[in-house]
Amino acid sequence: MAELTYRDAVARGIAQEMARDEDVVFLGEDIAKAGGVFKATVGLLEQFGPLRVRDTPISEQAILGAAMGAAMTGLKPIAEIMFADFLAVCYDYVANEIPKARYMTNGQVKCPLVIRFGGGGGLRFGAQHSQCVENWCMQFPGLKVVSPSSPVDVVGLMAAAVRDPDPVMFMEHKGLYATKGEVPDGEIVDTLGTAKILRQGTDCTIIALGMMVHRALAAAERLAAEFGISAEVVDVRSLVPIDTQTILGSVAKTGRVFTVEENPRVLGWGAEIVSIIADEAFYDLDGPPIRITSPHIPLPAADLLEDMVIPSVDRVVETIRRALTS
Amino acid sequence: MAELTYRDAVARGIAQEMARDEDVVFLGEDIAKAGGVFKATVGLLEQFGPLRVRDTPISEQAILGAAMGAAMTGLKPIAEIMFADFLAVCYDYVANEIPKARYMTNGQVKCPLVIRFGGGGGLRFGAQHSQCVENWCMQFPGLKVVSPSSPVDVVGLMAAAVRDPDPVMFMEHKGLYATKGEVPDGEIVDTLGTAKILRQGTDCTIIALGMMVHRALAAAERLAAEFGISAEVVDVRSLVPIDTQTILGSVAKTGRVFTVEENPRVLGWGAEIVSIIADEAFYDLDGPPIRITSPHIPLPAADLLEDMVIPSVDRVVETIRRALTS
Amino acid sequence: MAKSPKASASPAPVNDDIGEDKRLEMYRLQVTIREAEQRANDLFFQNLIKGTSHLSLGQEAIAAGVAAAMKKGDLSFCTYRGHAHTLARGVPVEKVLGELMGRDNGLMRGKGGSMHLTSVEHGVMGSYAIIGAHLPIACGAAWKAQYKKTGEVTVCFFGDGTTNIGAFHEALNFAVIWKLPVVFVCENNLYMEYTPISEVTSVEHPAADRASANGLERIIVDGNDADAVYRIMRTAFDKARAGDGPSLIEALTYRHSGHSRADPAKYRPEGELEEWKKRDPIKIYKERLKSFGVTEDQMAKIDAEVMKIVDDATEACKAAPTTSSDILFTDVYADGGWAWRN
Amino acid sequence: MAKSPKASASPAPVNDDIGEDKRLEMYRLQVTIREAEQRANDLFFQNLIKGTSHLSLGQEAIAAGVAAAMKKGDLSFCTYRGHAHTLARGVPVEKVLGELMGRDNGLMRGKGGSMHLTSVEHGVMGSYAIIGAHLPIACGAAWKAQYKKTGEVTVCFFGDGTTNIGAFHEALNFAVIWKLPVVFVCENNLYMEYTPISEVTSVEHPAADRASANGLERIIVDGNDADAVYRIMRTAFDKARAGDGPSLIEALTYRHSGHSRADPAKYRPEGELEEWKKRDPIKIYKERLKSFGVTEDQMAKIDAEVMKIVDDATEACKAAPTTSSDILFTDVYADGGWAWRN
Ligand SMILES: Cc1ncc(C[n+]2csc(CCOP(=O)(O)OP(=O)(O)O)c2C)c(N)n1
Ligand SMILES: Cc1ncc(C[n+]2csc(CCOP(=O)(O)OP(=O)(O)O)c2C)c(N)n1
Ligand SMILES: [Mg+2]
Ligand SMILES: [Mg+2]
Repeated sequence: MAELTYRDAVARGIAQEMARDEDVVFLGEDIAKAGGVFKATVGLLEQFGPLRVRDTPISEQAILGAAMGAAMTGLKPIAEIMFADFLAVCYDYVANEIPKARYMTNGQVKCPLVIRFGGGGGLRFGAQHSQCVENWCMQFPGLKVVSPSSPVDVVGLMAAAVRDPDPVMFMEHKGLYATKGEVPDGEIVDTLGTAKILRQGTDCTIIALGMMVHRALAAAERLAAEFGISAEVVDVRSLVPIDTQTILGSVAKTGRVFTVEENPRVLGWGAEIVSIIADEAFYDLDGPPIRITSPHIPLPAADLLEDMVIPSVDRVVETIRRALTS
Repeated sequence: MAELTYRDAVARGIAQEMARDEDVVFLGEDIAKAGGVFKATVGLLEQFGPLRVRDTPISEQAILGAAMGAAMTGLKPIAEIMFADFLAVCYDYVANEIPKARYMTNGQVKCPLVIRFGGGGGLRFGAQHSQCVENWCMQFPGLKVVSPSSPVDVVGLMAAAVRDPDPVMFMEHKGLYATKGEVPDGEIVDTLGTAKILRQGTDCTIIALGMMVHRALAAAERLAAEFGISAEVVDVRSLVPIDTQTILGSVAKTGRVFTVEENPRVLGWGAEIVSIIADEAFYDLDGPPIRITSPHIPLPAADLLEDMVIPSVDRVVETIRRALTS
Repeated sequence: MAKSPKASASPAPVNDDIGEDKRLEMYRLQVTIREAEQRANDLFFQNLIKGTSHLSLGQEAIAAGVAAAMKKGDLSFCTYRGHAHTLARGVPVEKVLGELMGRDNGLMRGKGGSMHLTSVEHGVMGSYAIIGAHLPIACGAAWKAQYKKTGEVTVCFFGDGTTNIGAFHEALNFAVIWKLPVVFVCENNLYMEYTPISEVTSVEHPAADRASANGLERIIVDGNDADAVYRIMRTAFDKARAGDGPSLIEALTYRHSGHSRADPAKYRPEGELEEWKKRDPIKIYKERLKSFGVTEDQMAKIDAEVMKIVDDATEACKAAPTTSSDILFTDVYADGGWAWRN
Repeated sequence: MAKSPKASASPAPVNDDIGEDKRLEMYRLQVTIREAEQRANDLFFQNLIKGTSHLSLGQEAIAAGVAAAMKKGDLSFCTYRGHAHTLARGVPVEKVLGELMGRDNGLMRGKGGSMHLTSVEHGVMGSYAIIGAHLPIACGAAWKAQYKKTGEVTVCFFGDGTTNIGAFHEALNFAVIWKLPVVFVCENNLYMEYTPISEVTSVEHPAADRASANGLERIIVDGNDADAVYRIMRTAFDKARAGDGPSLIEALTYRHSGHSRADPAKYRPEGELEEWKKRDPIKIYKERLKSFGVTEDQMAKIDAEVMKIVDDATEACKAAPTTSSDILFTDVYADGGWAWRN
């Protein structure tokens, strides 16, 4: 057991899989010699050499296109798109090419690959370098979408993503890179499509992802301590496939549900989860399902402004307290 | 009053605005000399000349980028992206540049432009030429998103979009181009952000968009005739801004709500509407809000297969009947 | 503009660098493509093919010349105008027509349609309908060959209009710096959909004049002459297999039909089509074969064989069942199904 | 590689094509950029600037030379490395530092941050943080000038690394075929973020060697020599204003600092920075001015004036309030607010 940063967990997860399978190759901008702009891939070039860990030009379409072509023909590429926001410049591969190839060819073409990228705010990078882009990915049948909230989940979900025969969008949270957590020694392989109940509770269910998981947990502590409200916290981890059983199970128990999302309000992942719950757990609900999100505005750069936008522990506590005590 | 096709209504709407304001310019692939691949822009080159109606190379990034730059500096461009699906190759402008410019510059930069594109299925064009992409657009604060279901709405919403000082995503439905409707003579200007109740009803609310509006109306007729179910049909028309008052008002009256969406299931626009209703009209609901969507698969090309995927009148009738009589 | 091939007066030696067998193969390929696509066109007007389709009538020499220079294991990436390249790699006519007709005997059983023909077993790694998308993808396939040292080469076909989209530029730079075994073949048929390429392009030769921007040689070939295409491809493949990196080839040609089935091609200047029809690749090739001493009878026999294959394929497709709904939900994910939730 | 400028022995005529006033203007601009950015760096280490920031230390001659050749009404499009170009157009130091510090006196009151400096009143139409995005946007601004016959020109700055992204290619072709009055200025500082441009680029000169791919002249200029930059820009602007279309200019330079504040720039070969520092643009320009007879005193006076401006700006920013929350929800939409529903 070692304490690892989320950042180092990325390199460890990739290394674990590259050591296991020489068909795993890794490409992206500044990922090799420089070890990544977030320093999350330090050491991989040295360990696996320049044929397997390759720096690319600033050509995101070429990066994802090449990853797709390599995956179709037998390799298992990991492609880095530095900031999540840059998926927009290579979105055709995310939306049209990679997810649809298998279906359109009636199963002839396979795309086992991982696209990893750093999303999320809190670093004062402004509106184009801070987005949570889960909702840019999860609407395409054929893709899988995960986002870990802790170092151990980074390693385990990375391994699961690389081993998965389908294309996986892997969103790391930039705000978590410096955070630490215990990671067991030896091989770690997690399972896609599984949510985790991180805290048991009886009064309400809080569903969160990425950095918001930590705020949800902190909010739950405060709700318990200050208001006697017992909140269950679900780390959804995998948006596609999504573990609706765990979510619906929790809602059946608590009767109230809150999602905590970093993205701007409209059509974030919470809308899908709330819609599923409203349809399938309607009669379990004791009150409206509520989405706690960033307001529907671009993210400002200045520190104080940014902090007012992204859901804070205070806001989560206050929203839930008000809903449950009114 | 004349009977116009939806296709001709596009040209009429654009012509009305170009005649009014010489700062309105229009660019896109094959839109000038050829009159558009869907023949929706025939005659505009002849009427407004080659300085205002311009053919471009196959360079979608250049098209949207140029539209943005022109809008920022005082023109009011209309840009065509032929098939909605191609927004993926110029998505940076849709996601990062156009919507955020005004906010990031604290109001200095303005982007009054219209991006129009043909979306939707039913033409046997397969998975990459048939998508409804509302949910690729509506999650970005700063954009507006509309999609008309009839010729008169095409003209009126086009005029409203061109006159609007914000960027508007204007989705036309390819499956409707050949449909006809009455369009009054003279100038027509509609209002963004307004839904229309196309049929009054008391038992349930059906919320639809684009081609699905017609299926919803047909389904409502059958529900009335065959099962005595009185369905109210709302054409949502404008997804951003969205007319929640009309929607919530209807739900308050009927107590049951169904969305009819052409897009694959996960995180379609229905998820946002259902989430708003579940939160704000929770106590008005007599049963779960239900989304009727395409299943979450890519769209197959073969005619019989395609017809099984997109929600049919039968499926709408059957889903509602079962929900209301169980 | 490429020059017309010259037919010499007396039979030339059959055993030149190409040889009779290869030439007969290329002849057969061209005729097969021509007849199969004509048939597709007919079926369209009989309303047996729905949706859209993009024919290569007049462009057959490129598909044939390239395919004849390829080996088993080499890979092709095509566009929506990909029937020709798919057939050229040996995919049965029936499977192609079946896909166009949305029948259960189609290459992808109707799930992909005309614009996405794919036959992995023949090395046809897909037909791509979003302009430019497949150039980077082809780089990835070539990367695999390089990494695994398979010696396979990858060919990527695209049109003149495609040279103006960003992915074209990214792919070329990428292929050059990684020295990938990929050959980019631009079929310059003078038009994007309806707009002449010259009206929207900054240089005369949309591909060749951009070669130097990525340190590549400027190569233009007569795309209506299968021999010329075959020769230039052999050179490019040799280079790729030797580890010397990619090539970019611009083949000059013309499509006889409209862009897609809906297009009567009225935008063409009068007489243009007629001029190009004089240089019909099959006509050129017949003369070529004659100059090498191949007889009319030999050719007629091939024509008849091809015709029978196309006729039989047509009948088989008409008789084939439409695809049943049980494949609707298969192969979205690798587990065979479409489950996105539990 | 561009050659070093030669300082001539005796004072040259001051009234050459540039003249003393212009030269003093360019000197002042370069010093202003240098000092303001040094200050930004200091404020960073005092934790008064958060987030990221990208300095142009060592590249000042380009911003200065280009701006000195521009007229009021002409437009600039910059990148995240855009403090220099923003200051060069006359935007007050205080407004720039204020934005970096997230204060209410900032150019955009903290909403945009370091990477998005914009001052429409100065013709600074924005700083763009997604590589390549602004090249097409600059085309649009030039289109407006062409359509409205304003005579304004548009300049678009970008780096060497940007030449490998698709938007670069699309924008160039587009600008050429529409003959737009836009000048593309590539600042080749030898590195993308941390990777040497030569390792990921198919040609030696990432911009200039791609000019011919769009029918443009191959232009390379010493980016550390403000006079050279100024002259080449004058020519390009004259061409643009005459309706003869765009230019693409590659200016060779080097950044003295890391890519962004987080970067110690360890990836550089030893001695490279030192070599380039010998050719520091401000050092070069001081020698140049001296050769024209400008005295040390004259220059020192300018230096002192600039320093005072930067000091005053710093104090003003430190004293300025942080932005208040009341602007959080303004200017998402044109009605001034953020309402996306009723
Ligand atoms: C990104 C994108 N933009 C536009 C289209 C629509 N489109 C389909 S084919 C075509 C013309 C392509 O021209 P070219 O590359 O010359 O190929 P050709 O059809 O002549 O074989 C266009 C514009 C598309 N499929 N994808
Ligand atoms: C589309 C996109 N990809 C990657 C990045 C990350 N990034 C920011 S700056 C940079 C390097 C740019 O290099 P260059 O164009 O030479 O400009 P310089 O920083 O040297 O001025 C990269 C890769 C980005 N901002 N946008
Ligand atoms: Mg063409
Ligand atoms: Mg650089």
